[in-house]
Amino acid sequence: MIAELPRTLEALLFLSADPVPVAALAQAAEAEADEVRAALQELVQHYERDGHGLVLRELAGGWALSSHPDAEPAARALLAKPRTPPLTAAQAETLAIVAYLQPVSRPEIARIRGVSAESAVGTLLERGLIEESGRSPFGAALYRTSTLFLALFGLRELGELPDVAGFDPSPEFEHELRERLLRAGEARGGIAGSSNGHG
Amino acid sequence: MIAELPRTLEALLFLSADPVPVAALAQAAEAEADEVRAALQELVQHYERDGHGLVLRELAGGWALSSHPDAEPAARALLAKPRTPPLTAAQAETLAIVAYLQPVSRPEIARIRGVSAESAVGTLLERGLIEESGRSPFGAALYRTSTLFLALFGLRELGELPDVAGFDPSPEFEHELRERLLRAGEARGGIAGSSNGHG
Amino acid sequence: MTLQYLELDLDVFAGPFDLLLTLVLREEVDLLEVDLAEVVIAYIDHLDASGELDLEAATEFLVLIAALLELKSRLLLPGEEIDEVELDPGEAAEELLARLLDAQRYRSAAAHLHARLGEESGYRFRSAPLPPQLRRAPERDAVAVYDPGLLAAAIGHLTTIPPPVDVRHITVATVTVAERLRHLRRLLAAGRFTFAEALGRADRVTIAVTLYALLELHKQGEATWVQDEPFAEITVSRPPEAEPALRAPEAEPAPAIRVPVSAA
Repeated sequence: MIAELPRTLEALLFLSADPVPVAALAQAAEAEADEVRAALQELVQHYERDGHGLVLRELAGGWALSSHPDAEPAARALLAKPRTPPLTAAQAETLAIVAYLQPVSRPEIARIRGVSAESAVGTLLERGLIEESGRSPFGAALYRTSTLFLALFGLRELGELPDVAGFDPSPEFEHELRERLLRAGEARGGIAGSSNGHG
Repeated sequence: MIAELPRTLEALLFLSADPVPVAALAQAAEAEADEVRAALQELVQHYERDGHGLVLRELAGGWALSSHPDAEPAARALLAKPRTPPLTAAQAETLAIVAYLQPVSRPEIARIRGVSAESAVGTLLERGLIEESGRSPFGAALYRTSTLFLALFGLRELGELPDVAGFDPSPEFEHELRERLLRAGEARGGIAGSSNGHG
Repeated sequence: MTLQYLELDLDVFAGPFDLLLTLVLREEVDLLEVDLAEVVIAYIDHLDASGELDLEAATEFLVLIAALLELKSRLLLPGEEIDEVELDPGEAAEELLARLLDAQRYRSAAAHLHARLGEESGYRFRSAPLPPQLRRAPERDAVAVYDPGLLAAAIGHLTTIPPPVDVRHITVATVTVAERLRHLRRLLAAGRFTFAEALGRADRVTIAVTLYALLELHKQGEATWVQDEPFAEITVSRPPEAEPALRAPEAEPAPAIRVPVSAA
């Protein structure tokens, strides 16, 4: 029989989409942090002993309930929809920038595109087409394409990326491409700025 | 110790935002519907016996996990909002009319309530408790209750709503209302008579 | 004869026509049950029998029977019109009572739903996005669904430095009346000219500003013009007296026009 505190914590973690810090749990359940920690351990043990389909874990931001990895095939069958809808223009541009210039940071993507890349980067990360790859000297996250990206584009390696349309490949291909993209991006950004000025 | 099928089902229901029909669970878990039903019963009993903070119920044509009501004060403290804001009187009346007479049009709702139903219908649509369900022969939108309605009101199906005849006004109420109307009618008749006399 | 002598023998009424009218208006005879065609036939028979046509009586009959027809058709029409039919107090009360009872029934049902929602409020459902691994296509069985050419095209598009934006259409504010005045005075100095010559291939706003400038010249007495017919060519010349004057011309003063386009 589960005691009242772990039972309450189970309900709270069930309802929380993100990990919950012990302090927040303690406050909500009107208990001491130590009591909460002990109760969470009790729950962890209960789940393991009884062989539940849920797992209770301590993550970076606190404690979180998740489904057991064993259930993933069934979960995929029930819930996973094909996550390969056609790419929007913004997503295609962002993905192309990452693919040809990787690793590349978000501010650089924004400079090249002339508009913010927040939403497109988020979607591409979520779909697993791009992934983080360290930090730039200025601390910005750098992105590269994933192996899933190669699979979904039918590429064996990045070297198979097609030549840039309307661009003459040269020995300093990448450097030149980056320069060219930034110049074009700034030109576009400039237009946006001047038309804003008139508007 | 929980068997494999109920453990898988537990994980599936944890991940699902909406009630999941037995057939969908069976397909995802590669099991027979009867096996799924038995496994769900096993889980229900396990939760009760061990005093979990979760409740497994059959709702809105499927099965759904929810937090135990005992944890509601803590949940409210953590999440800082009630699960569903209460309904206003106008919204509750409109919802009752839709629930019992569905599909029903806005003018019909207004006729029964004696006042316009614009705002209440709009709010109920926004909250997802009712939804459009085709058009009347005169082109008016028809409304019915949604799956969310069933889930939030703890109903497996519409048939679980109490018989509407149970809400018939008492004979005393009817008698009193009739008396009131007649008195009002006589008063009006008197006024009409005197104004005719002047005309 | 007058209509009061028109005797009727109908299914629902037997007696003189004017009595029928009275009874219908008092709602003691249901108009819906009166066959108005029979009334008309009776009237025609009556005319035949009397052998004379009293115009005044005939007119009165037509007016009355038309009113009855209209009244009856309104009673027969469904829908909104029915609301205008006056129910007798008893019927009205019954109708109202039925509606109030119906409303009361759903008010009680609403109270039940309200209570039920309250009881259920402790059962909260989880609402969280799917874990990331379930939001992606599984790598194991990922197949090529995208065309790499898409990336090449996107990057190609991004490398294109856009042409400088044509902003001529928004620089019209730089055409000033002062400038156009100078232009026109230069032309005047060389003699007469046509308005079309003064414009050349100017855009619409320049045309408008030039016209303002021309009117201004007329106002100052520096120019006059001739146009033979509407839309014909306008020939501009110095006025006959051609004094380089600041005086206002006596004849036909041109309307004073405030030029919004940076004349200052």
